Amino acid sequence: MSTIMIPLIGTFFILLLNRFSNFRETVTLITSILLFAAVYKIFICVMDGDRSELLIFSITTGLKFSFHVEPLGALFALVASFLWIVNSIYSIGYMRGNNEPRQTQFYAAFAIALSATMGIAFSANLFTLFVFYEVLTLSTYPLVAHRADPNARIGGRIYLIYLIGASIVFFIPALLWTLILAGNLDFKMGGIISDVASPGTTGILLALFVFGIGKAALMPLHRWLPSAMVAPTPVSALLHAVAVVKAGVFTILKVVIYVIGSDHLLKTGASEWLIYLASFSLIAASVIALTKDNIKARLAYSTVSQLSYIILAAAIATPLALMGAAMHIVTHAFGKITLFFVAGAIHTSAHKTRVSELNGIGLSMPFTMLAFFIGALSIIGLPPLVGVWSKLYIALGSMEGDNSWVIAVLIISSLLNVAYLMPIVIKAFFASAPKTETTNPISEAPWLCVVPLSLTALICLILFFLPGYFESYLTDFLGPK
Amino acid sequence: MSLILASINYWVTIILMIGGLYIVVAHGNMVKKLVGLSIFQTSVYLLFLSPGKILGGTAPIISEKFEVYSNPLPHVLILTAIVVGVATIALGMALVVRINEAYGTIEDDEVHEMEQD
Amino acid sequence: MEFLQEQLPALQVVLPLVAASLCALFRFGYLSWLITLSSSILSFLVAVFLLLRVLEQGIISYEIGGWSPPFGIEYRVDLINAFVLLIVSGVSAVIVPYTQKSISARFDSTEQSWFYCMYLLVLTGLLGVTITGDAFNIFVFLEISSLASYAMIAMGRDRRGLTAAYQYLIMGTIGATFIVIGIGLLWAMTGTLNLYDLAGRLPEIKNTRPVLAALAFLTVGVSLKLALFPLHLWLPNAYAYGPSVASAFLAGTATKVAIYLLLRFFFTIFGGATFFTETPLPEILKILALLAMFAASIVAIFQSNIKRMLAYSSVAQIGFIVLGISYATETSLTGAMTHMFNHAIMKAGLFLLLGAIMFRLGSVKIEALSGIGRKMPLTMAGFVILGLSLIGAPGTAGFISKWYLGLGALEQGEWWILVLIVSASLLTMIYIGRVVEVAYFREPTDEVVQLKEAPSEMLWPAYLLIAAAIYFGFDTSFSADLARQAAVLLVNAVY
Amino acid sequence: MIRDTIILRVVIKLLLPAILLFALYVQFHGDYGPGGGFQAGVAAAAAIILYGLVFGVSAARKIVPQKFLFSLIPIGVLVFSGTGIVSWFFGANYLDYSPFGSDSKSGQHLGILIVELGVFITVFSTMLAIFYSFAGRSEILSLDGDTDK
Amino acid sequence: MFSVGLIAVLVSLVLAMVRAIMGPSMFDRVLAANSTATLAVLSLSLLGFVTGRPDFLDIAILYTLLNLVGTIAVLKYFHPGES
Amino acid sequence: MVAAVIGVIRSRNLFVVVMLGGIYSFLMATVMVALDAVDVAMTEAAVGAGMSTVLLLAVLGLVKTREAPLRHSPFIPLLVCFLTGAALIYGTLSLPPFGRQDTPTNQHVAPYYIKNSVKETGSPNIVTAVLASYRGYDTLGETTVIFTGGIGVLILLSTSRRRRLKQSSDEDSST
Amino acid sequence: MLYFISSVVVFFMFWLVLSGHYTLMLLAIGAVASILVVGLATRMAVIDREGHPIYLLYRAVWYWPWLFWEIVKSGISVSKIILSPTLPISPTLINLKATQKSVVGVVVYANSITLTPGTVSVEVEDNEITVHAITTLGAMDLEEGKMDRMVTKFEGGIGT
Amino acid sequence: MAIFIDILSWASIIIGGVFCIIGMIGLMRLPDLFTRLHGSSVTDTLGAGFLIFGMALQSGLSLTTAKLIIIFGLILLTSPVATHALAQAALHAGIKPKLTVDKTGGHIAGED
Ligand code: NA
Ligand code: NA
Repeated sequence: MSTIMIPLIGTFFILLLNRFSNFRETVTLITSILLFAAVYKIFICVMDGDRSELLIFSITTGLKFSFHVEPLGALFALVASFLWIVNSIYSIGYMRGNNEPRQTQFYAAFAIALSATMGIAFSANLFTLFVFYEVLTLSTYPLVAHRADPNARIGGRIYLIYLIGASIVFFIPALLWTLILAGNLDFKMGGIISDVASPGTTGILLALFVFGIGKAALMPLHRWLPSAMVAPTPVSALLHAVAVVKAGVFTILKVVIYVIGSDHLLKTGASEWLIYLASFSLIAASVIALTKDNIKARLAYSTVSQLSYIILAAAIATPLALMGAAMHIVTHAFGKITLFFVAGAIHTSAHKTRVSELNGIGLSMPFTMLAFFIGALSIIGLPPLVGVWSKLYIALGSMEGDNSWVIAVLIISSLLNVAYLMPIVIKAFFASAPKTETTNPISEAPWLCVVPLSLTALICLILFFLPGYFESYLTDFLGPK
Repeated sequence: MSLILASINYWVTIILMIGGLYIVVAHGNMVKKLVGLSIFQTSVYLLFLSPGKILGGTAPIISEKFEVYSNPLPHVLILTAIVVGVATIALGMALVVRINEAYGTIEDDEVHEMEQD
Repeated sequence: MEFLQEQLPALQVVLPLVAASLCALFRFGYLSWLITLSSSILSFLVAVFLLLRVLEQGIISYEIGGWSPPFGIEYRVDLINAFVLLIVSGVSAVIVPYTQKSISARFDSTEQSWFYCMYLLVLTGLLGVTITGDAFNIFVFLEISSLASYAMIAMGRDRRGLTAAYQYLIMGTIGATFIVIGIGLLWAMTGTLNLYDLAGRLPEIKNTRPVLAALAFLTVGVSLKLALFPLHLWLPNAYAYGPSVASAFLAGTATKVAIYLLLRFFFTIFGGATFFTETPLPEILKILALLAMFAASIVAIFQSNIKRMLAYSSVAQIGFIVLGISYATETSLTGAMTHMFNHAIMKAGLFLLLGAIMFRLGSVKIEALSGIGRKMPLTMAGFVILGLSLIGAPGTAGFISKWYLGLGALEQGEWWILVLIVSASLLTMIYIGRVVEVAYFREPTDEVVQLKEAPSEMLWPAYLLIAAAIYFGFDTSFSADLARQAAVLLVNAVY
Repeated sequence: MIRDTIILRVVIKLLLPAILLFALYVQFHGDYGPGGGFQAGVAAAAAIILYGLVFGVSAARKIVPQKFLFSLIPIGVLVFSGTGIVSWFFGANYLDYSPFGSDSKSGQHLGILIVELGVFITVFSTMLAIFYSFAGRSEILSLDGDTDK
Repeated sequence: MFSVGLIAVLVSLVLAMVRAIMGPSMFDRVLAANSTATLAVLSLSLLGFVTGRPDFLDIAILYTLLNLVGTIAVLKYFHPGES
Repeated sequence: MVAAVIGVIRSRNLFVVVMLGGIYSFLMATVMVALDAVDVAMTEAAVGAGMSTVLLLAVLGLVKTREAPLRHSPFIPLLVCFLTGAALIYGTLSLPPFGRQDTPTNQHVAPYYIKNSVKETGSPNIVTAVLASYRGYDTLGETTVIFTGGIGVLILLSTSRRRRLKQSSDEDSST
Repeated sequence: MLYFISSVVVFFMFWLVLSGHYTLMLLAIGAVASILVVGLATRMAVIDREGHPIYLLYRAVWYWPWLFWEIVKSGISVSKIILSPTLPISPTLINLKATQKSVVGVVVYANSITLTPGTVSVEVEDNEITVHAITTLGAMDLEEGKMDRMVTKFEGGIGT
Repeated sequence: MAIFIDILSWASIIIGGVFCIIGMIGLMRLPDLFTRLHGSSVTDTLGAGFLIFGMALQSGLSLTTAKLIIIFGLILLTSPVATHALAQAALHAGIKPKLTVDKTGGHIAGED
């Protein structure tokens, strides 16, 4: 199980190197590749049933600092590490393009964030997860406030207060309560409080967890995500589309499966209220996204709504729904990162940030906009793209749990997705470019940006054809009970 | 005579304490506060000494002429308390002198105002 | 060697006392520093050996002057005061190497030796109060440490240090006199001054009026020394305008000994569960603690002088500890004592770092610090880590103690207290955040631009504390577990 | 305020040695009557202070120089704590005077005497040092001429 | 027998105290303080005789000396301006 | 004695306060003799009347001797005093009766001292015996207190004048 | 040197009178103390002809009783004045010539004046003393110089 | 013989007490500072004298008597000095005594 340690050590190694060398980009790349390889090895072991655990040390009876490997964690780590490679390439291009200040601090924080993500993926109990969860928040804070101008500071401040605040005010009490109820905080299939907690307590506990994990950006607590858009695009891309928010929903999934136990939820129906809230958050976020003219803001709200899909599936808690949720983590990751890369590319080459300015940009930036089109389709969930499967499974899952009205919600939201994504595509390709642009034509983004976004778009396409592969991987551990 | 002495003692202790404390809390002059502080401390001495006194007993110095002696323990404690009190007051006085040189006044309120700017 | 083992309790206090006298005798700056350094380290070692002996043999009783208690004065060391001795002497041993640089820069040779003399006398006083088993002896040694700290604060660079010292003297003396009144009433009712002889005699006269009044006077007196919320007015100025070394040392030790006194009186002498919990005192303390946690934190947020901010933060953290005491259960007491331990480390470290900034920049106003994150990276990095520990972020010592305090509250089913604890930590995050934001996310002013990093001899002691703050976040065998054993002793009023 | 009248000078010269002797009497008769280190220390200091008041602080400083006085303050405490350390050498607990003499009673008696001497030294030197600081300061200020006297 | 003398002295003490508190000028108070001191010494001695421990005269001696020190200190440091 | 305290409260001329302080501490010494506390009386007379009067006067030589009139309302101080006083009255009311030998105060530790002090320490004055030997450590602490106070005063007052002048310029102005 | 020895003797006597217990150790301490004190006093230039007027002692035997008698007489007269309802006082200020040769003599004279109730020596300069008397009559008596002669005689004329 | 001494000491103590009170009454009744000086000297000399004499009689030829004599000697030495210093200080502070007759013609010793 030393493989678990490699990524963490690797990350810290980057931290040191970054400080001194000026070829830090290449170092970041090498480390990300190394990390991906290590995680891939774990992924393979997990495939053939390896569930070993590694205890670092225990503070007192209830608190242990330990890791273990399970399919969901491995999957999440795999996606995160893969996208880190892609993002590293992209950020080299972006950073060079916009000559952002203090890049060493940027990459160092990035590396720590990734090691924290690994920590979250592989933590064996709520306490270890909580530690890395906090480290992730703290390491991403300098990234958000990277530009050090006033609104970057305000954005950073809101980011910190929401996340740390939510985790302190709700997460810690939830931890404490669980510890008292269950005597320990370890993840165990089928939950550790299933026999101890009454429906009422389970409901409140779930609420504490859901609101405690600010990173899942559930509706009332979502404000930090759009305001964090002040950060440079590679930051918003990787962290907000992949690592940070995914860590949030990943944690919720872990809590639902390993702490409270999906069967227990079904039996007690304690997550009924969450279904309604998630659905509302789903639709409301999409509507707001519609109104947003700034590309990154629109994508941000789109993320909020997509995350609610996963929370919704978790709330439904039927095996199929949970499988859908896990799959949606992957599909949304690839889809949304492509869109963010495109937004970044547009910003680098065309210095445009608003949707209304995008008329005819497709002509001058064909590849970028094509990738945008593919990504958008995957988010919406149309057939040739992988997004469709995850939404399908969530729909099947909802039927399984006899709240089939959820399907209607899914359809409405998909329509809304179309409403706020497709106009951009149409405007880019079919509207004529405004006069001023003919004088200084917009060139395509640097290849360093275009290649990664095309790659991620391509993956959305490829994964579409491997649903069976997904299914077999997840079923053996989720498996219909 | 003894009964009066008994109640007087405790009442005097209480009056002295309230008087001393009042001076410290109410008055602004730093020197006055220190004097009040020493009076407040003196009230404690009576609190310790009165229970120690035995009517008909004499001072705790052994001599053939007497057998009944008052309790020597409070005397030891109060001797220490007096000395500690003076050390504190002396230090307080030194502080007052330095404050007077630094601020030109030893009135609480005036010093407070000067500290605001 | 065996003889020396027996004499450890006396050695603990005599060592710094003799050292202080030598400093005042020779009045040569560097020599005094050497004397202070060696005696601090030695007294720390003595504390360690004492702790080991207590763990081995249980409670040690030492008769001073060879007279058996209650006729002579007795030193009695059990797990509780061994633990506090460790904190006090540990923090002092760490701070001494730090002092050389800043003190020699400001004072001439005689004044330096007098400063070290005062430093050692505060140490002597605090150790004396912690280790003694005699009520009046507590008062005497409390006055030694108080007088020495008044003098030390008055040596601050800023003239406001004088008024701060004066206010501290007035309130401190009133506090001490209240304590004496308390002791007097107890003596008048029992005739003895030995704490444990007293504890044996109290149950029969438990709810007579003088005993209750004594409890009240003692509590108010110690709260004054402790700067518990309504009686904390002297602390902010004292820590802000005194020399940074003094603030670091006092913040790390003085309030802790006052807390020890509360614990000792409430649990060991007044019988904890049998008496203390029956009086309305726990409720009052809980309210005061919560007030302290919130009011002080809020005020801290609006401070422009960071040292004052940390001073208010101390008042708030003391609120946390007293909250733990007010529950009087094993877990909450463990939380209180662990927080005492952790807070000593954190706050001493923070003040040392501020001292380094003061040494370089000459000011600790929050605006003056903009952009300092890059110019003094190690100092500010240390500040962030300790700030996190103060908030109670996981992976630091602060988390452990807040965890136990929270657990303690929850065990009593008072989950709303948990929410208060948690939101108070949130307030802590805000004022720490303010500093971090100014330090890292603002353009450096021209003074800050040509700043150099703090000198190494000021940094490594601070980093020793920072390492401790992190280490005790993970391995709590010395902090929380010891505290737990001590808490067991307290709850069952074992002596 | 007082002009240096001859009456004061003559009488003080007469009284000073008497006060000092009385102070020493009080010091060594602590065992048999009221008195001891503290009272004697204050009395002796009062004598020198009287001399200082009448003949001026600088004159008093010639009698008991400031530097010497500052060293005296810790010496008293060292005498006292030293006695305790001596008990260690005799293998007894701290401040146990019993082994000092042939039998424990004479040992205690001697111990008490030495300890009281330590107290006398510190009390005397501290009280005098405090007087020097306060009185000395008013003279420095008056030399500066910035006080209204 | 001595108690009679003691009472007489105490009466005079009270009278002296009145002057001490009322005394218009500063000097009246110093005078009253001096008289109080002498009377005090006498009362101490008488008290010693009343309680049968006449060997406590040391306190009286000490007090006489200190009173002189005090009086001279007052006169030395007194600012005429603000009497 | 109570009259003296009231005089101190009322009068604004600090000299008067000092004079009354002297008389007050002497009367306290007399009361102490009445309570058989002979050593204490001597100390109070020596320290209270002698030293603090001289020190106070030395200070008045340096400081303005008029007290400024009272500014803020005396309500809070009265409240504080009232509460403390009430607590003290509550506490002292049922203390053991005055002057009786059979109270625990005088039965528990004191008899041992009275019986054995001459035998064990050879000093007829029990107070000196207890002070120097039985509770010798308290006296060591007390001597250390004087030592601390003394050095504290020296730190403040006898430091070189350079420091004194620098002290007056406010820290913030000299960044 | 003579003064040194005589003072030591006088102070040792003083010690004996004070100390009630004559054990060997205390006597030894007494002797040491006296020498110490006198040593310090000489350092203070206090022990000299003026500071230690031992030579006056044998003449004091007859001067002091006379002075007591004077004090009693004038004390009674002042008491009468104080007790009488009309308070017959006639405060007078006069200057007197002091015929004493040595400073100690003048001091004895001034003190004797102050000691006797009814008259107070208010100011002393070399040989001139300003006296405040409660009654003009008292001032007149003083002016006769009876006391001045007595003191000069007491002084024994060997003054330096 | 013993009775005679008792009566004598009784008498002198009473006389002493009376003189003390007279002195203090003087302190109260006399109009200005300088006249009050005389009142206080009555107490200091006669009052103290007789009281101490009475006490000395009671303790006979013993150490206590010696101490009593020392105390009386001290009083006789310190009281006039203090009174004189006080009078002189008052004079210099500008407090004019109320005089019916002033033979000094405004010239105080030492001022030319
Ligand atoms: Na006359
Ligand atoms: Na006269």
